[in-house]
Amino acid sequence: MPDPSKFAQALGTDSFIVTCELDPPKGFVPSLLDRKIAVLKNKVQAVVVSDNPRARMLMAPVGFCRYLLDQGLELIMTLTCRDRNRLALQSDLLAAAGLGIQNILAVTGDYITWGDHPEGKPVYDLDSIQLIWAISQLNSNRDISGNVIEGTAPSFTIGSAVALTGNPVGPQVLKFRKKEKAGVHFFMSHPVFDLADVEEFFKQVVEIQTPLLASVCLLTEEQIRGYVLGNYPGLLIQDSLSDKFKSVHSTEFQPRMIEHTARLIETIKKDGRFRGVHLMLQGAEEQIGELI
Amino acid sequence: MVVEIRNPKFKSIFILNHNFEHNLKVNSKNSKVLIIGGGIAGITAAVALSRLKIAVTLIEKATALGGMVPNYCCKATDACQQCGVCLLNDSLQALSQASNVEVHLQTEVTDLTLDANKFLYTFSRPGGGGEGRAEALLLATGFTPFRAEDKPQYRYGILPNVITGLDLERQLKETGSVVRPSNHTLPTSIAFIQCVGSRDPHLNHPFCSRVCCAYALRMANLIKYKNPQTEIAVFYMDIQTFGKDFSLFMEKTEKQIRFIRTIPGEIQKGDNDQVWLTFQDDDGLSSRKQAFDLAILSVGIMPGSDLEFFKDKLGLPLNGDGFLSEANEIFSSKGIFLAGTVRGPKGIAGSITQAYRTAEEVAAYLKTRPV
Amino acid sequence: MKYAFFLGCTVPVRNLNYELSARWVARELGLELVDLEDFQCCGFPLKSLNLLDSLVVAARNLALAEQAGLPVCTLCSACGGFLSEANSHLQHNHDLKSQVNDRLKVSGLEYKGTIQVKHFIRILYEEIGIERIRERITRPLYGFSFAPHYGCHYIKPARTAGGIDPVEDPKSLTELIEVTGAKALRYETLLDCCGGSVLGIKEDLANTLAGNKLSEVNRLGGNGLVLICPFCNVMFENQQKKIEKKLEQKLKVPVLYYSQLLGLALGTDPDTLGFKLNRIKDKEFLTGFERRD
Amino acid sequence: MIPQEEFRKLNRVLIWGKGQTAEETATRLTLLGYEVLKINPDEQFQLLSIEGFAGDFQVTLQQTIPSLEKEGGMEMLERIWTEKFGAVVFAPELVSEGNFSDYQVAPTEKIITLEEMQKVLIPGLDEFHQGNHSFSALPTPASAGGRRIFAALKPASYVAFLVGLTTEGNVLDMAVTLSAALEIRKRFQSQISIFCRQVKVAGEGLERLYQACRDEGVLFFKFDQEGPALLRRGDEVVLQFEDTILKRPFILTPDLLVFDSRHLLSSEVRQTALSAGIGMDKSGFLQSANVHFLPQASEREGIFIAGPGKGPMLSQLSIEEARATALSVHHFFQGLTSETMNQEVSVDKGLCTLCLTCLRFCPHQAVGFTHRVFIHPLACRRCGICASECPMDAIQIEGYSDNEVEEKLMALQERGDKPEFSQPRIVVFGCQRSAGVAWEGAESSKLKAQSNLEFIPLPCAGKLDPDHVLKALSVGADGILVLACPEENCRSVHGNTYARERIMEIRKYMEEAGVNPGRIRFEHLSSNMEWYLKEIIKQFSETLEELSNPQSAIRNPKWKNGPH
Amino acid sequence: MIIASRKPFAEIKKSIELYENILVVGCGTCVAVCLAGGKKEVGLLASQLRMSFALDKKKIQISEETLERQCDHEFLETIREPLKEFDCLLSLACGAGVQFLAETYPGKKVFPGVNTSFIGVAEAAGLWTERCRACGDCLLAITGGICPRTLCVKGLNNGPCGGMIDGKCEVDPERPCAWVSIYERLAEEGRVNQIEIMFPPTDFRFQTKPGRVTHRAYLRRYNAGSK
Amino acid sequence: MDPIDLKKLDPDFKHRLARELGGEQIKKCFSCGVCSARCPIEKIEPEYNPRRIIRMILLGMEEELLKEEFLWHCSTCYTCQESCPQEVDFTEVIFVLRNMAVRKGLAPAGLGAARNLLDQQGRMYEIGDFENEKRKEMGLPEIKGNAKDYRELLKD
Repeated sequence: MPDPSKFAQALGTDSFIVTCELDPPKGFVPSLLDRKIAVLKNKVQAVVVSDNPRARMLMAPVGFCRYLLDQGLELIMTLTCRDRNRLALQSDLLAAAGLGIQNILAVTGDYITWGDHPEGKPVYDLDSIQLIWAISQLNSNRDISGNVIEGTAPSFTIGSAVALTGNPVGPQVLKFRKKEKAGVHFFMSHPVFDLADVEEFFKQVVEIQTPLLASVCLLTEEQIRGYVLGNYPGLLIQDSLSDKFKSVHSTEFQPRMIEHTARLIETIKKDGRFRGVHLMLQGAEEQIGELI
Repeated sequence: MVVEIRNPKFKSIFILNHNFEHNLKVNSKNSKVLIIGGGIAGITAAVALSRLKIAVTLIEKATALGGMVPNYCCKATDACQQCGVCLLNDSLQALSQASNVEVHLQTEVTDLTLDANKFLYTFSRPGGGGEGRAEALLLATGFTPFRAEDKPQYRYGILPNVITGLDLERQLKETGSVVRPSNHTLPTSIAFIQCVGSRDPHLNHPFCSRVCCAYALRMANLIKYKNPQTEIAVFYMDIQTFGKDFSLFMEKTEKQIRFIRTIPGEIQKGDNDQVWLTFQDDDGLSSRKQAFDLAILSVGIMPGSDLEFFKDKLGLPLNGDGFLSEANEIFSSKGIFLAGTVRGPKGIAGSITQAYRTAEEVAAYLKTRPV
Repeated sequence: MKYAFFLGCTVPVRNLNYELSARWVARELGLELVDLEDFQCCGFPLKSLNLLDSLVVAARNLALAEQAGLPVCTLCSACGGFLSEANSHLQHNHDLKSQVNDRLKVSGLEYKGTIQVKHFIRILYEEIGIERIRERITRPLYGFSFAPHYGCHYIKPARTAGGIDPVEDPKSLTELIEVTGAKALRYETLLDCCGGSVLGIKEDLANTLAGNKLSEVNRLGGNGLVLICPFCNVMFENQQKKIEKKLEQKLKVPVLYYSQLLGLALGTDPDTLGFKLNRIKDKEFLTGFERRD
Repeated sequence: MIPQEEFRKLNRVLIWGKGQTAEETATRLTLLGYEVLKINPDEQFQLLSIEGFAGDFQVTLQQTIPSLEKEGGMEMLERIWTEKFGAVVFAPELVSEGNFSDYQVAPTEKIITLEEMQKVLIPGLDEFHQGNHSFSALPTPASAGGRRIFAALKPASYVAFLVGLTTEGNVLDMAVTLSAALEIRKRFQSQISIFCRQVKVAGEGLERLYQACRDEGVLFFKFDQEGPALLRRGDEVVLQFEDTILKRPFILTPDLLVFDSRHLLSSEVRQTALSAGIGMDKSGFLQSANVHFLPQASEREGIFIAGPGKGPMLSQLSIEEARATALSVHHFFQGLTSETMNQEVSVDKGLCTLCLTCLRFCPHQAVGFTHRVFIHPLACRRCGICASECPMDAIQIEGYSDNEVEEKLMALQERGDKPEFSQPRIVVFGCQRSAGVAWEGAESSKLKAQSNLEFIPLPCAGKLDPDHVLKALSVGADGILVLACPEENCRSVHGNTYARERIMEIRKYMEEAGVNPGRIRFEHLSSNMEWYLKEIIKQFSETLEELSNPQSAIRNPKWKNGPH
Repeated sequence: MIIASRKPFAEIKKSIELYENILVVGCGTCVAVCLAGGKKEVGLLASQLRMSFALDKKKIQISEETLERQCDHEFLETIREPLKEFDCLLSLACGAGVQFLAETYPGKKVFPGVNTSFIGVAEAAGLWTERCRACGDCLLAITGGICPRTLCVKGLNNGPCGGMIDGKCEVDPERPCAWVSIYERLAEEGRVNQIEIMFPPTDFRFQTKPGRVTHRAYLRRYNAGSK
Repeated sequence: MDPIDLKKLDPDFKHRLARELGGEQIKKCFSCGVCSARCPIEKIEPEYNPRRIIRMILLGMEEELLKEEFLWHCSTCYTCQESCPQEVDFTEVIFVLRNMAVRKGLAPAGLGAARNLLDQQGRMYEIGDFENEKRKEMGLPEIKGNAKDYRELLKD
């Protein structure tokens, strides 16, 4: 069995972990990525590579991860249930293992109609819990049909998402527990904008055994001003927040938003229930220094 | 036989029993009811009685049935305003299907006597007359609209652009629009003056006509609906409740119509045939004049002119308002019944209800009266 | 037709033209007017101070007429109105009557309530009648037009004024003018008050009131305003200069009494009718009228 | 159709209500020979449901009896049972809630409701209800509350009534207020002020009562907007207000303050009405605000509504209501003859697929089903909504059946293309009871004679069948005019709305087929709007001519010949 | 019940425009109940087609017929004789009916007039909603009578996705999240524990197409040959 | 403006006024405002407003009202009285109010002069020799007039 990943080791320490999301490119132009990679490399414990986020067709995460790995980054590869059936999911996982990708974030995936191929057929052969279970199976050298995997068993660190601010929170807690049972190693929350919003969840889940990273999203002006219609899944902007920025002038927006978000991160850090933060910077990855 | 069961456990149940008889047994040959007045009350009562197989003679002075209602317009805007004018057609339709109602139009009762529970009457009609007998008499002779000329300060009949609510009803009914009589253009400002002839002890009418707020406000809404830019002011003393959902109606009406709680003193002629109203201003501190394109006098319901005839012939008392008195027992013991505005001001719905009530009483009377 | 002639305070002192013409017309039409020596003020001026006093004074006059057995004819609308009012009150209110009679004892009089009070114009209209007047017209005033002024107390309060005219639409004076052959003007301020009763209290207010009517009549043109009450005359004739000043407008509205107008039509000359005493006359009318013969 | 033997005519009437109207209705119906069961709707009795049809209703009742026998608390005994009735009369009274919350004060010794005042002053309510608005001298009341109120009524005391300030007010409250004020004035000489928005006097003798109050020196303060402000000063309440005539501020510290109440339908009755499918108006009183239900009808045949449950009313009127209701019920039973059962509405058993569309769309709950759907001839009001909704054309209304309508349309086609048809051919579908009357009206007789117009009467606009419209177009009509009663004026509640909705659907069909949807027009028309009928036809003819103009940019599907 | 809705008119018209003798065939069962293909719809469509073709100055004969069901041979047989005049059949039945009609009358051109949507229920007058995906492996026993495979847009087996907002679906905010409904119902019934265990991945063999159901009693009769 | 306490006003004022000749109908008023709308004085001098005067009477504002100078501005044209739907004889009410004010010594100065004239000569304008001379010239009868009884007659 290979060594646990650097990220898995970090989870084992007391240090406050920072991860950052990075979308694969739509078409591979390394020069466009290099600056971001350089900035992120020193700032975060791991980069989370998304998998066709919001159902937008991008470069396959396995390939992109391989590239980033070469740049010396620690990686968490996202895998959604939307685009692959059980064969494809497992074969991608085997590919990942073979390429040295050790951390997997297993999620259901935003529905296909959100993206740029809304007419496509969504798969959802497995759901996220079944996927977590499937990865655990692989870690123990079996596929989900019970067939033996040749060679060294992969040692995936398995992550999944949790909707801390879900309403009603009961079904989300149920799912959280089921994920724990299915063998998840760490959780990343959906974006949190105010810690008050997560209290309902923590009322029901008093003690968390599994490390939990709070997601923090650096909102864009369009999102907060409602120019982008509606919220996308998991991103629920409260009116109180958008009201706060109503009178902020466009030129001032980003600095003020960064300031606001940095304060939120500070609060999360002090809160004690979170093992770290996961940053969703939405293209502003180069500004990460101003946040942490 | 009435049995009342009082069981402490079933405190509120009364069971009332009576020897069951399905139909009121009325022999139509002997039990004719004479209804005078073919307005909504008379027609409704006739239909109601005919359904009980009671033979009815309905006498109407005019050339057509309906009384005042055929003069009225439908006041529906985007939705029905519940004026009830359309109910006349239902009644007429029912009457046309009634088998035992004789209708005499253009007929006037010329004499009427009560003799041993029988009404003997003579009538005249174009090309002759005749006489008849009836076991019961139902008066539904209706009302007279107030003569607006009797309020000379409003110059009705003198200034062309002063019209009555009834004139407005007719105009709306026949043409669907309101124009200034002086030049047939649409008025841009309209004043409704309420209580013209009503609530006026000075004119010997110490009563509220009950229908004027209803028709004026509904027509105001209708005008506003047709021509939203028309400015409408309503001069009133107290807005009287009418119809279902009245508070919602008022809420809507108050939004588009100006209400001024005062009665204008007089109407004078202005330029372009405008009418000048002098009234106490909203601020209550002084009066002022304002020009309107059209003034509408909400004339009220006054006792019918034929009441004197019945008073004389049958010795019926008039009440303090000049209508036939409510003291119904005196009447019903003699077989005289009243329905509709002959008893006092009321709207179409009220007249219908009362016609039903009276029909029920007539039926009960015919069944139980001394032979 | 015989009436006790009640002149009141103003007419015999200030409006001799009214008295002259009325007496002439009465004679001409066979109306006998008897002067009672002891007739004094009608009582109206006291009404504001003490209603009972005013009624006592009125009753005194009425009792005098009763003694003479004659109904009363007044020239002044206020006198006529108030005497009628007092008559009505006392006739209907027994307590009041005995109260008043108690007071009248000092004058040796007793009010009984047996006679009627009528304004001179009303007698012309009701007793003589339009038709009889028409028969007597010898010089019709064709081509001339006049604005009638009924004044308030001639027709109001309706309850005691005897119902000669509907208060909102009076006709008697109009018809009386038209029977002379002249045209009676219809105008918006027809029913307006002259303001006479406030003259002593607030002259400006009174002038404004009278001014409204004078302006309209001035605008209308015509040959003058026809009056039937000396009180109104005070406002429209005596005050006209002041009103002109107040309105900063020349009015020059000729003012004349109806009896003067009728007198002309009945064939007499302006002098007999006291036209000389009219302060504002329509010379064109008078000369035009003379020239016709 | 259900077999005759399944019909039952039960000469029993349930009166669900209490008070004057209920009692009077019960008495009158008993005299007319019906067996009457009268039940008070209160905590003890509830009417759970009314199943079945006119003449044969199954009414489920519930009685809850508190039993004291049980130790350590009360045990509630519940009894639910079903009884059968031929007709049901809803005649509830309203419940009153003191308007304290509206005025934001709490009831105290000095603040009472109009009802309390009325109870103290008028023990003989009946006398009052019989229209006698003056009271005989009454002894001091026995109750403590009554004595307290009497103690407050002295010549030097000030009584203030606040009535109709937070609501529109009603004539009933005003009548009670005026009577009470007059009574207090006469008996105690207290100073009385009445604060209100409108003095509601639309009832017999009320104007004179109002005048009598003024003669007695009762003061009236009327407000256009805000009523008086109520300030608390120690134990006392101070009314602060501006007199609308003088425009000057006043205060009054009354020794007794009397508030009006809100009159509401009790929740039990409301619940019952809802479950029985009986409509309410927007203010929450019984009976839908639709004039065609006047005076006592409801959506369901055999169910009647009487009395103050429809909204606060004067007692004279409640009596009138009761008697009129008795007659309506009687009429209903009189109509229950074999004639009525003639098959005017038929369901073809072979075609019916039991889709229940008819049942769902019937505004009168006249449809039932066993092995097949049946339409109860007594409950049915023959609007034909079911027939036009039936996907299998299984329901036919005599006089308006598919065959009859198609025959008329075919006749139109057979008239062919005679020269007289220079004007556009219009088929008018109209409610028989509104447009039909207008069409027959004397004024419109010229229209009737116009051979380019074909009027097809419908029993209700809800009988408008899209299939007939398309057929009419396909056999040569240039335009279709659909005429329905005004909104909220349909005798079958939704018939006009359904018609309007179907027009939207028909427009789509027409558009799809390449026919300009401008060729169909929908209008509301009441029976006495002949002028409007003429106007619409004139306008519509012009529109159609414009559409048929070859120069017109609009596509021109002029039908010279039917497609067959 | 099978729920269907009328196909766009243009599509229907285009499919049959080459033919001259057309029979519009309705079905008196499911599609009649959901107001898509009963007798009335047949009439409407026929009228519409007649108008439309007439506008195109095209001579086409359109007739109407509605069968009790198109998914039974016996009912289909009833039109064998009259069918001879027609070269084209426009069926308003569900997909099954259309196919069976086509199968029964091999020589005829058969076209569908409706889109068959789903298996559903009448929620209110004129409103039908889906309730069953016909997965062949019913799990309603565990999910409290609410099918996540049908009602969850993603068909999730193990709880709601993170996109659920205020109890509503991430895809359609009007629609309740199926898993929230399941959870709440089971919570009320005190049996949430039923869904606390992980559901294994769905066995899609139950959904192998085309489906075939044989009544137990006749297994031998129908399955003998297929071995 | 300080609010007026209704309890400090005199509720009996209206009743007292109603007991005076001409004031009987005062309480019938329902504030329609026709009187004010038609009043010619009100047009010139808005302070004089019959509707408001009646309101003050009904509310018992005796003290304030009787002091008002405008009570004396009524021209007694009777228009208000004739057009009142409730038959309030407002012109008569004005006279009653004036009488009440006089009793309280609130009459405007100079009004007593009229009374004095009557007291002395029985008429408003003296008719002396000069006047009678003039009348004679015009051919009108002499006016003698005996008013000796007036002083006694008007003595309370």
